[in-house]
Amino acid sequence: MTRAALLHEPFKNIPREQEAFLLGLWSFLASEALFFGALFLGYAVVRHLHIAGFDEGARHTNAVFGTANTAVLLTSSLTMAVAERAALADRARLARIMLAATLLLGLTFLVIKGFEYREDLEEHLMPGHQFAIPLRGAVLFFSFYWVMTGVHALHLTVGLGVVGRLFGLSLGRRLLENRASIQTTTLYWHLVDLIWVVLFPLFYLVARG
Amino acid sequence: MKISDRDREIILVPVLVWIGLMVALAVTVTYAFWPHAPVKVEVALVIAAIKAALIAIVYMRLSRSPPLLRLAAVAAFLWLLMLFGLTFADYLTRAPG
Amino acid sequence: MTASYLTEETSIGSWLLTTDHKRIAILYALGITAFFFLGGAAATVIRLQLLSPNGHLVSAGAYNRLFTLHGVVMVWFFLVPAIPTTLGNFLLPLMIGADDVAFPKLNLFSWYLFLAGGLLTVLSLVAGGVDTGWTFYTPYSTLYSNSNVMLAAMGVFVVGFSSIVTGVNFIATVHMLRAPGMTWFRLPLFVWSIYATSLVMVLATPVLAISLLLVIAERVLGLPIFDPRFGGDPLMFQHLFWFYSHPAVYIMVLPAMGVVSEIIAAQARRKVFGYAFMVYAIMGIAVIGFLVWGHHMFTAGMSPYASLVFSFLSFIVAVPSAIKVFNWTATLYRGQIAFDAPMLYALGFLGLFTLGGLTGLFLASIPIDVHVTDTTFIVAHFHYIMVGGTVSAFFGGLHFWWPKITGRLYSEFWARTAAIIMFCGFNFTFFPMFIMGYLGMPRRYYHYPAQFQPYHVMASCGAVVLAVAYLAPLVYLGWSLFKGPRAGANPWDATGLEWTTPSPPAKQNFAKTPTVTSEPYLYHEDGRTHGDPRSLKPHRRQDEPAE
Amino acid sequence: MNPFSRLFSAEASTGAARTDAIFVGVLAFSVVILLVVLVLVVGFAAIYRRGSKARRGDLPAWVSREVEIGWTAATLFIALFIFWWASSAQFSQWTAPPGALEIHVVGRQWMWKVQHPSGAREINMLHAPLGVPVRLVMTSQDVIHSFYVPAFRMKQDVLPGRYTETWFKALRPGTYDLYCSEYCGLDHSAMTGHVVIMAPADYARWARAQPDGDSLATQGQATFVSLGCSGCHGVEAKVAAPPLTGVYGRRVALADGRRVTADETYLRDAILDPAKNRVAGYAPAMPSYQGVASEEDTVALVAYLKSLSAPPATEAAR
Ligand code: HEA
Ligand code: HEA
Ligand code: HEC
Ligand code: CUA
Ligand SMILES: [Cu+2]
Repeated sequence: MTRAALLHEPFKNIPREQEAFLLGLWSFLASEALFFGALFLGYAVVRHLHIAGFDEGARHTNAVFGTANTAVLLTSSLTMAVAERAALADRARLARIMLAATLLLGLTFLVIKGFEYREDLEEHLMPGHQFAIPLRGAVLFFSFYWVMTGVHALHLTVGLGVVGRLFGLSLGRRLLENRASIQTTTLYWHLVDLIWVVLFPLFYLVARG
Repeated sequence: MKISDRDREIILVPVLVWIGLMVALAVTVTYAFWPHAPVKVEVALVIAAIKAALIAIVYMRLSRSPPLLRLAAVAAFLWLLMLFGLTFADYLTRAPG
Repeated sequence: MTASYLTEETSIGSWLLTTDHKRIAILYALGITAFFFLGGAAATVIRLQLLSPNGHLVSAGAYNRLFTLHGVVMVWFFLVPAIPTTLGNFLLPLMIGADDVAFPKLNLFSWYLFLAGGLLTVLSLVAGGVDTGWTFYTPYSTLYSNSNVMLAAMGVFVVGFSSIVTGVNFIATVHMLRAPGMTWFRLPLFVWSIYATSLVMVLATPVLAISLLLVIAERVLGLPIFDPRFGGDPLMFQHLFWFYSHPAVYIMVLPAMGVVSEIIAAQARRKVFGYAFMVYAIMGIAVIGFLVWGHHMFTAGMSPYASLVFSFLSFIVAVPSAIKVFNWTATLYRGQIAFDAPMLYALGFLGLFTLGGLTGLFLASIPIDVHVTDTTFIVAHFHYIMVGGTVSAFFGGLHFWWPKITGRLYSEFWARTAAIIMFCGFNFTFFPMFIMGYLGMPRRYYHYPAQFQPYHVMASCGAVVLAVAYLAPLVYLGWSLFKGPRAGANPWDATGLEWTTPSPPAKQNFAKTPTVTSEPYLYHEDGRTHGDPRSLKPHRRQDEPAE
Repeated sequence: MNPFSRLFSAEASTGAARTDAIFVGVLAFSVVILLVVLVLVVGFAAIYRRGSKARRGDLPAWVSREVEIGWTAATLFIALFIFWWASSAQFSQWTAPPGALEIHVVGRQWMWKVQHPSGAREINMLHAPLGVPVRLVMTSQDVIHSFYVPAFRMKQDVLPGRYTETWFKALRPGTYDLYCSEYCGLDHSAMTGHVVIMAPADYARWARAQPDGDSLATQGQATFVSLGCSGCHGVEAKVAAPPLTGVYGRRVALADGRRVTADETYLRDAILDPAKNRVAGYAPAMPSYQGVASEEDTVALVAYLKSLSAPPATEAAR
């Protein structure tokens, strides 16, 4: 397939089409930023109202899991960044390997998160009748914990889907033609990572030591 | 093996940033668990902001993007500021207690 | 004659899988019409129930479900998408000289999202309805309502996502697909207004999504996020909700302003007065509109200082609207004004929007709002802008571009008659609500004190007139589809690239990409003639086909 | 009475006249603006109808950017003026004057419960004296309601989990409508009642005649013992808990370094959500009474605690 065949209606030239994809994606990322921003706002407001309970709650999350996951996700951003740069420089093999690494790291994140969720459930950290921490506000902390990490994990799963698609293309040796997909997928993956970077201190670090 | 300019761009830059991110992670975790350290929340948030900025600027290529794309990023930031600013205009000025 | 976008392919599949922005516009139009009449049917029952102070046409629970359904459907499934997804979808590429929107497949996807959201909402209706009001206030919606809050909230969540996708698509389109020479300050104001609307959609809608998601999480997972018993703050929901829903009112009015600008310029044959200021005003409304949401919460228990700030900003946001009203008025000055149906609708918009907007100033004044909030005064305020304003403009635009969209001319007589009836019926329905609102009639009341009955009776009678006026276009526009005379390419003799294409346009909008060399609205040449009627185009639209 | 005969319902409080004055002022502005716009639109439409003989041609020189800037500035000025006028009137009146009579209101689906300082209780009725500022301290047991008395132009949402307050000073004796104006479920429109304004002496007589007997503070004192508060806060208590004499209005230093004034909300939180404001210098031993003390108990407790501050705020008005 030639490059020209990749030009889609209604565009007249490829660079413009590329930029349109990037602009579209960045607009979407701005939207995502407000999506999570609203959750962060909720967290900030409720913490402001219940500092003691929030901090008590924050001491019950497992910082080992949290830190490990942060490292995993940051590394996945590295592999994704390399994959993108390699693909854009026509180095298909390197790109393929890096995409595979990204997929693996993303899955690792979900697995670790799964173990963490299991532990949380065993410790009765799911709000409900048996909730473990009596202090007022702690249950709100954990409400936000579940919603925000859950929504993040959902985004990550979508990310795995689109990265997986690229990986599929790379297996079929059709990766390099899809420059727009490569770039937009990378941006999305990084955003999911970026959001975790902000989530991490809020849920694992604020009340330690 | 000598590092070509291309490899530098493809691998070296991302790896350097990754090292920076990991160092930041180590620092923030250490500081958080340091007994009785002051201004913990603030430090954690500042480091998070630095990490986020690294990702946005290098990995997401804001440093080299057309102005239009940067504008989208800036817009997101400004709108978040409005959301937080005016909501806290309420919460921070409510009657004490 | 070459095949138009309507006739090129005719199978059902060619419609349901189309990526042509013009066909997608038609698909949206069908959905939106259905929802408008669904919402209108609910309004009809509401008005019937309110004929008597303690009538029992429906039960209290059913009444609550009816106004919730009415609000939810009218806002999210009719008015928010109304102009952007129909006229916007159809005209945006045509007006900027492009062959389609930036992401045609995404555009279709967006319609399916709309459909899915709509189905969920209809499902919630079938399953027994929702009774929270369109505002979904917690803790009622989370802890106390026994209705299908979850389904409805999910419906709105999904349709919100459709909004975001459409917004992203339009932003990329306006930035990337303008024809050569189509600079920013040559864009028709309708394009500007759709662009501003898209920005608002993209940046505000996610916050609505979160507020609904949190409600769902609380109902389904039992996370006590807004639960006061656990220290949750119900006001936080209101902040999140209005952070979206105030900007959303500008999603609903900005496109209408765009439509009206086009119609007034074309019918007055005059360049829009103060084009640049109109552009600044549009963008100003879109941005400042994000800063005023707290004016819905003056009595909600918010800090008085915050009330002060929000009140101040609400007065500021009124200024760009004022600029627009004055500029439309000034555009008429020294024009060659015709009064075809679109113009009647546009003038109706102008009057009713001004009245509705001015009552917004009452509400932005804290002491007055304390008295009239949650009374029918509010109901009147927003129906004046949304129904009197935006719906009128929508009808105006529909008539104005009807020949372009369908290739047929409608009956001007019936259209004007309907426009006039609509204007009268509208005022008849909603003006009494201002009065009884100031007298203290609370909104969302199933039974009410007898002293308000005369006003309610008036409103209900007006609603009948209004219903007739809304049903009429269904008839004469439908008739024109089959029997209407064929329209030429440019029946209004208007400027704008969309009029350079045949009516209806071919599937590929422009055989050759147009190049733009001049500003928009160059109607002045007519106006220069010191009122010499001979140099004018015929008074009414040209009815003979162009080719 | 013929409802068409007047636009305004009775102005029965000091606030009502103020609100109406602002309303009339804004109305005047709006009517003028609306008329200007309508006259121009209709005028232009008539003069410049298509084919008329009126002068056309380019706009005269004076119509230019300056006009645009001119009307923008004028609108801004009017807007700011209305803002200033309306808000300054409101802001000076936000809180009740000191020494106001304090009446507690508890809203629930779908009724209003009212507790007077004298201990009198009523449902869907509020008796209040004429000419005396009355401060309403309100909360809800379930969802959000809103306490609305059109004749006073007064409305305040009533929230679960916290106190909100508003006040009025009635000017005319009589019976006025009371509505719930925030949608609260099935019988929202039935959550109505009446406010009865009577001469102060009549009010005192009415209050005394109520069967509930003890004053709210006295009821609170009993609750204080029955819920075990005195076990810690009493004179012989073994637990180190802060003395509560004079607590109302005190500046309290909190464990996390904040300093707050102990108002009703603070006292309420101290009982229902003690973790929110831990007093500096004490063990965090105070248990939460959430679910133990009902809203009415809490109201009584707060009244009792307030009565321990001299001079009792509620006494002055009585
Ligand atoms: C399309 C919809 C739309 C639009 C455009 C607006 C526009 C405005 N609205 Fe409205 N509003 C709603 C829809 C809309 N509103 C809805 C749906 C609700 C109720 C929601 C609910 O509770 O269910 C509501 C409620 C609402 C409230 C809360 C009432 C309450 O619940 O207590 C307030 C308070 O400030 C308000 C104010 C305003 C203002 C100041 C404007 C301004 O933008 C108006 C600006 C326009 C003008 C001012 C007219 C033109 C100007 C001139 C002719 C020049 C003269 C002007 C000056 C001197 C300044 N609106
Ligand atoms: C956004 C757009 C929009 C539109 C277009 C309308 C249109 C109308 N609305 Fe709307 N309304 C809202 C948005 C809108 N409304 C919102 C957001 C609320 C607040 C909800 C809440 O409180 O939560 C509200 C609330 C509301 C109330 C207050 C209910 C209450 O508080 O108790 C009333 C009362 O009269 C009312 C009346 C009407 C009428 C008469 C019309 C008319 O213009 C409608 C005219 C159309 C028709 C009449 C259709 C004609 C079709 C038929 C007649 C077919 C009939 C078929 C059968 C009966 C089978 N509306
Ligand atoms: C188990 C002991 C205990 C009981 C029972 C108890 N308290 Fe307390 N209370 C405390 C302690 C200790 C503090 C100070 C530390 C804190 O703020 O938690 C306190 C603080 C307070 C304060 C804030 C005082 C200040 O100076 O600001 C109030 C008000 C109060 N209690 C009221 C009550 C009421 C009313 C009850 C009964 C419904 C009650 N307490 C029951 C131990 C108790
Ligand atoms: Cu209580 Cu409405
Ligand atoms: Cu608003």
